[in-house]
Amino acid sequence: MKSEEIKLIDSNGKRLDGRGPLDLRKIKIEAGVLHRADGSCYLEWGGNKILVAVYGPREAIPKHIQDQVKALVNARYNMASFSVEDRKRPGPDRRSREISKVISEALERVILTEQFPRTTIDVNIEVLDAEAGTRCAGLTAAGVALADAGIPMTDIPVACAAGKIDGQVVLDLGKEEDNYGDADLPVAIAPRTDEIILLQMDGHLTIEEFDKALDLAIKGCHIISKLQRKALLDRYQSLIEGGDIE
Amino acid sequence: MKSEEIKLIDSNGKRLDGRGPLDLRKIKIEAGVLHRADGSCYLEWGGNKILVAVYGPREAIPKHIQDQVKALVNARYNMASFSVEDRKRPGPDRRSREISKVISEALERVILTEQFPRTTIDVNIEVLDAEAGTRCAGLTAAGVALADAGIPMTDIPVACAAGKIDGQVVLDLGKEEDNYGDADLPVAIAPRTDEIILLQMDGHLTIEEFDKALDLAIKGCHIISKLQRKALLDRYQSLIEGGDIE
Amino acid sequence: MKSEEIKLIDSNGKRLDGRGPLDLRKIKIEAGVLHRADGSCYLEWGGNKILVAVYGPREAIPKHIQDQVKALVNARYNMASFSVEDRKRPGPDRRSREISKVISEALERVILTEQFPRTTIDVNIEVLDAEAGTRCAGLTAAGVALADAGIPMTDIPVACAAGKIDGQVVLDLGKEEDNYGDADLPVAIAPRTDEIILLQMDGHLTIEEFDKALDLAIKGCHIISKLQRKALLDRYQSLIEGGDIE
Amino acid sequence: MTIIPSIKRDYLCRLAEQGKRIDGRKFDEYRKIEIKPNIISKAEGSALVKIGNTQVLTGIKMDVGEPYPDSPETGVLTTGAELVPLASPDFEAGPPQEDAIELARVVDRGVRESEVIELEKLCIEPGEKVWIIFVDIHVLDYDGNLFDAASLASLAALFTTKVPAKRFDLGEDFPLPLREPPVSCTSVKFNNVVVADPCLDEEEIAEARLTVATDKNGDIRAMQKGLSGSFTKDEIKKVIKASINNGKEIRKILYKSIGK
Amino acid sequence: MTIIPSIKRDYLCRLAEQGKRIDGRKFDEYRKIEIKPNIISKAEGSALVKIGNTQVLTGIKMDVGEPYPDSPETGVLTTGAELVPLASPDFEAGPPQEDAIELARVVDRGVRESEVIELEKLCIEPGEKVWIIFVDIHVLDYDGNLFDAASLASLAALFTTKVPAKRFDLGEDFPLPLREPPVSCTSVKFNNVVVADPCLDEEEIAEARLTVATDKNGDIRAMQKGLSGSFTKDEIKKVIKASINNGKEIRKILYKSIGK
Amino acid sequence: MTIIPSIKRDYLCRLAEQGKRIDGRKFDEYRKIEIKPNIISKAEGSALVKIGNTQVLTGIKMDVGEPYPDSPETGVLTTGAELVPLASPDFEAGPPQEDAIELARVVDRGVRESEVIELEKLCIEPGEKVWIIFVDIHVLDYDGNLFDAASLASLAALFTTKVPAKRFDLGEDFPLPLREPPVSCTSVKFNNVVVADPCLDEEEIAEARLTVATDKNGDIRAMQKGLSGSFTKDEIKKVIKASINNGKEIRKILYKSIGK
Repeated sequence: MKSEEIKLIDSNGKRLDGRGPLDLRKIKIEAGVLHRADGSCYLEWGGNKILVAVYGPREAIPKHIQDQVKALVNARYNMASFSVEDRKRPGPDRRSREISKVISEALERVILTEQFPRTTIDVNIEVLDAEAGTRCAGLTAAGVALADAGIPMTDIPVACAAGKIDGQVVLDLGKEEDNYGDADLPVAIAPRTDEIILLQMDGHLTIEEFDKALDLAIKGCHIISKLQRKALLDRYQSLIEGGDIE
Repeated sequence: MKSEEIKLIDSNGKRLDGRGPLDLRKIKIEAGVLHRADGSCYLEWGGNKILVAVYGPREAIPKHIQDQVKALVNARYNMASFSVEDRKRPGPDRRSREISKVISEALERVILTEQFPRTTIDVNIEVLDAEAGTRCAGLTAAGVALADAGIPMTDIPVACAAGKIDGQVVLDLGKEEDNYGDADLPVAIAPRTDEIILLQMDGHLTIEEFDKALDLAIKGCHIISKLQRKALLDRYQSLIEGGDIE
Repeated sequence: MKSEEIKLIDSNGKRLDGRGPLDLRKIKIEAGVLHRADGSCYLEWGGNKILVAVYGPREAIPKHIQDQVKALVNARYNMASFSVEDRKRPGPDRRSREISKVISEALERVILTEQFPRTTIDVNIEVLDAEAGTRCAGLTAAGVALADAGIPMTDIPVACAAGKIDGQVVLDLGKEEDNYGDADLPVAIAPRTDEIILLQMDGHLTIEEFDKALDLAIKGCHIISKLQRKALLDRYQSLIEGGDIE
Repeated sequence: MTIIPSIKRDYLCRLAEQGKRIDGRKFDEYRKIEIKPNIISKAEGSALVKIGNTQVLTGIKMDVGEPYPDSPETGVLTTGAELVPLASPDFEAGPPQEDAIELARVVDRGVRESEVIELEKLCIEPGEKVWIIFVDIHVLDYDGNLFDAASLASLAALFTTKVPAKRFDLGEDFPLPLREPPVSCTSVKFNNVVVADPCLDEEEIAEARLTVATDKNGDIRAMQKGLSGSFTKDEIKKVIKASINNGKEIRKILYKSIGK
Repeated sequence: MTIIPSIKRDYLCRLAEQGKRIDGRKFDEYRKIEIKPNIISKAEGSALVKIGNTQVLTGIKMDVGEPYPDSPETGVLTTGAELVPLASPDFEAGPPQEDAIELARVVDRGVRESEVIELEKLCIEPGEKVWIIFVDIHVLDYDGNLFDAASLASLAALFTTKVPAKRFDLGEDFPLPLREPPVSCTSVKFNNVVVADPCLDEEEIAEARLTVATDKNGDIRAMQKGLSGSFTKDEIKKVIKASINNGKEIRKILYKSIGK
Repeated sequence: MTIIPSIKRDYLCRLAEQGKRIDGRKFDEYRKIEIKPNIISKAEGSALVKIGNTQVLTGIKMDVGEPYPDSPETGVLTTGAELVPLASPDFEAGPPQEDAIELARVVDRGVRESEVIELEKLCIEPGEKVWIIFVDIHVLDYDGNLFDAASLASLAALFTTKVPAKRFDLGEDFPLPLREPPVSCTSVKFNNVVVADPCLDEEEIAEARLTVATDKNGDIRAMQKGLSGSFTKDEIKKVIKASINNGKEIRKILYKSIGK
């Protein structure tokens, strides 16, 4: 994270991709895109393309991993080997295992796991094309896929990052901003209550900047939350029109 | 598979090792060569040296892999690290795992697996010295070892390849023929019915050539089938003479 | 093991670190140094620093590894990656797995395993700083940690090596002596009976030299056995003074 | 076999005896095939193939590396397949299992043995540096017939691939040099019936599987028999014939999708 | 949750309602911290940190190797953590699990993103040879708050590290070039109470965890939230404030231990 | 211990009390030893050893590679053992377990520490290129005493090994340069009896095992005690003596098999 010579905000306050400081990248969300999964979501966020499938609740196997009082939430964040500039070896690396862990923990907060003891709810997050902010994009898509699967939740979780570039707090860092910016703050919330369920920070922020960035990230979450709900509504309507639901 | 400058058939119709187009390499089969195994076979086929041990039917472990209605057939094709020109790292690679799979499937066809629910029949195929055609040699030896172990089968499976070299369909490719030939067609059959239980093809064959090659491979299978039966008969006689069977 | 030009014993009979042929390196033993473990020991032996924790007897998991008539003794010798000159990759290598095996077998001899069927007794040996003779140091520390954990034993096992350098049989090889000496003979005994529970030898010894070396190693064991007992006594006294035992 | 599959089996067999399939197709008929080329921006080439509900995405990455010692002047091809748990409740995370390995190897041989890629044109410095091609098959939704979907996605992805010479300071990017590809067609047999392009329900009760890759001349370029059932010689000939016919149609769809 | 933990939970919660903790500390109070630097002779640097009963040993090894292609003139940092079964009845032998990976990555980011090590001074030959630093975290006794203990042990170990130039025929040994480090402070939340430096009993019933690394100016340099509970904005601000305060004290202990 | 082994144990112990063994041998007597050298054409050297029903095949492969940094002018020896499931109903597929590792390491040390191979003659270019020797032990039929069978097969295989210089364009092939080898003899103890060359039945009830490698002068070159029983000093001396005697006989068989 160095701001070196690269100018990330121009004299008109525009960022490299033309966005203003408070603008999100373009986001497109579609629910129910897979045949086999119990719930699914396809999400594009800037250059990110994410596919999520939810399976479950289903019996946890082997038995000794079962929790007698609640469902296990098992998110698996995986990058396709062709999703990044330099080919990634298939299989989990340390970064993806950490992301899987923090996303699993965040999702567990909103899922009513006590309703399904001894089961597992598997949330498979595939990053097909990656460009800064995949963990927020993945968690956001997971929220939609869980709702599409009919998993009971207290809220639909949503994530967005804020950050600092060229000394200024901005929303939703893009690729160069992530590489050369001063700080990145991915945040996930339960939007009804603004409870914070995921939070990480790298870089350098004063307390004042942190407060500003946190507020901004939460604001971003609320915008995206509306897109999630719209995608689910569209899905519901297409099911009604298709006659799958009366 | 390129025929380039190398001449695989000379003007007299002789192949590099002096064989005619319809000749097999030299094959030697011996049953019952191991002390611990329930059944075993040592087979030499050209430069190939193969040892097969059969264990089972025995309880499949862990229990969750058991099939309630039939035995699992678990062939494991393994190349000794010194069996090839450039030392092979010990342990299964992708090639040997694929071969293990297709051989397991072929053997399952002839074994009366329904007689032994919840068990596994393990067929360990060790390639000690390798020279073209190890999967056919391994399956053929496995057939003998299964019979030696007294595993009930509808038939003793047998395998042989045909191929195309210098534009001509021939039987049982040797090393250079495999490397520089035009096509290789390994085939395994149940010889009583000529049912085809294993079939793979690499290279380039017209439909007419394929028909000819398939017929030739099946012909080869029948020749080898006789050698299998002779090896088992020899084994049986030596047991009688040794007093192990009355 | 080459004696080449390096002179390991000088004209006064002194070794590189000033010891005489029958001298041990400096040894320091402390019992009960860890909070979580059921028993523990910290041991310094020359430049070696070893920490051992004992857990158990506790139920062996998964169940299918349980022995119905006795406890499993599971010693795990592990070198910290920073304990050697060239960083060691974390995790067990073939050397540490062999050492774990021979130490487990030696400890099993003295532990009254029949008293705890279906359980495991885990002996975790961490080499934090390594300098010749870690297997003897590890086994010796394990003996103290087992006693500290209250595991019933017929005896407190103890280990010491003898060896041959510059043609002479000496006690407890140091680093250069191990690298350039003629032979190394690590020995572990049950000191009450002088039963030999671990024995390995590398190098070149005549029968006479072997007899001498074995006697010397056993002598070393008895010296160290006293240090083990003193460490346990100190631990017991501190517990009494601390009021943990009445 | 538990009760539900056995009922399904009976149902499919009864249908078959009446000459019918569960989704109304004829025995030798494929489901609808869709190819979306070039959809992954980070990849050098990519294609998503749908055959009915089955979806497979292949991405191509390229790198510069050493050639194999025994072919110092040819590029290197590496094919992998991941049956990620996204695609089916029965796929598990972890290293590739037998099914994924067989899938990758069959696709690999289809490309390699038919010399679809002109690997000899991918040498940068003999014995030192060649182009390495990674074909990564990502199964997204599994409703049967992965062999054909993976093979078709991989071919389409190769045909969209640009060699990223510029990124490696090796001149201008150029399209991957390719030859005419063979097209794979898979059939399965159950209850003495042979059907092309099995859906998942059919695969679940299949006794034997046969994949035949044919070129535009109708010649055979690769075959792979699978599963623990057997074929008669006549059945194999029938499958070959159907594969040639279906291969022609699929080749048209492939060419159209890549603008050829 | 079996019966014993549930009783313990009730007990800790009742204490917390009275403003008390199980070991008598105040909510924002740390246990006693001890740092023993430079105790492993084979390591280039090392430190043992005790926070209460928790003990973590970090050892630093250095080697000469290739830089990453995208930063040809900077040294390479590699951080690993092993939760060896020595330290807890619940740790198992084998490759690092999620907990160990998160621990190593949080320590790594704390060092890397704050640029504690002047990696740009560790280039030997641009693009060819740089110093590689291995930070290996060895947990010896686990009684809660591994994040702070591991982070502090790693910083202290780095500050004792001598670059072994002589061993590699690269001139005289020299101290690892370092900048001012941020200090990590961790709090957990249970039953709507937030406490700093959780002991194991508190960790076992914690709903959410927050680690905040602050520098000597009181700026935030890294954060990591963990566990399946949530924080409100106000709770986060409170944790940050406590982390700045405790960070100052811990920084003093660190500096004293390394004679700075 | 289930009922059958316990009956077998009683039977073997009762026999032993009468000075007898299950197969009629004397306590210090070996089973029949057969050595078939040079049976694998793809290997640089090979030998099959039978001791009674136990069969072990060792193959030697050689390659050219880099020396270890601390011995730039000597060849590299690598020894591996596979207990393939072919050889026993109790061997499982997968990476080597403790038993296979101990077996390989004991054979390796026997060859390495006794300097059987003149590794210093296997340098091609100091610090750059040396010969690498792979000794791969393949157990084919397991009826006890793998240590001796594996060690003998490996020695015999080494004595048949030709360094494949021609294949690597390094001149003419030449025999691997070797010194006089030590010969390993193994005994086990049960019920206070010590027997040489245990068959499987004896191994299954053995309490302690001792392998002693001796050279032609009767000096000791390596020892390895195994299993969870103990030996007295006297028992050890007795085993050594028997090992020297048996070693002489086995050495003759070895020399004869390799035409020396």
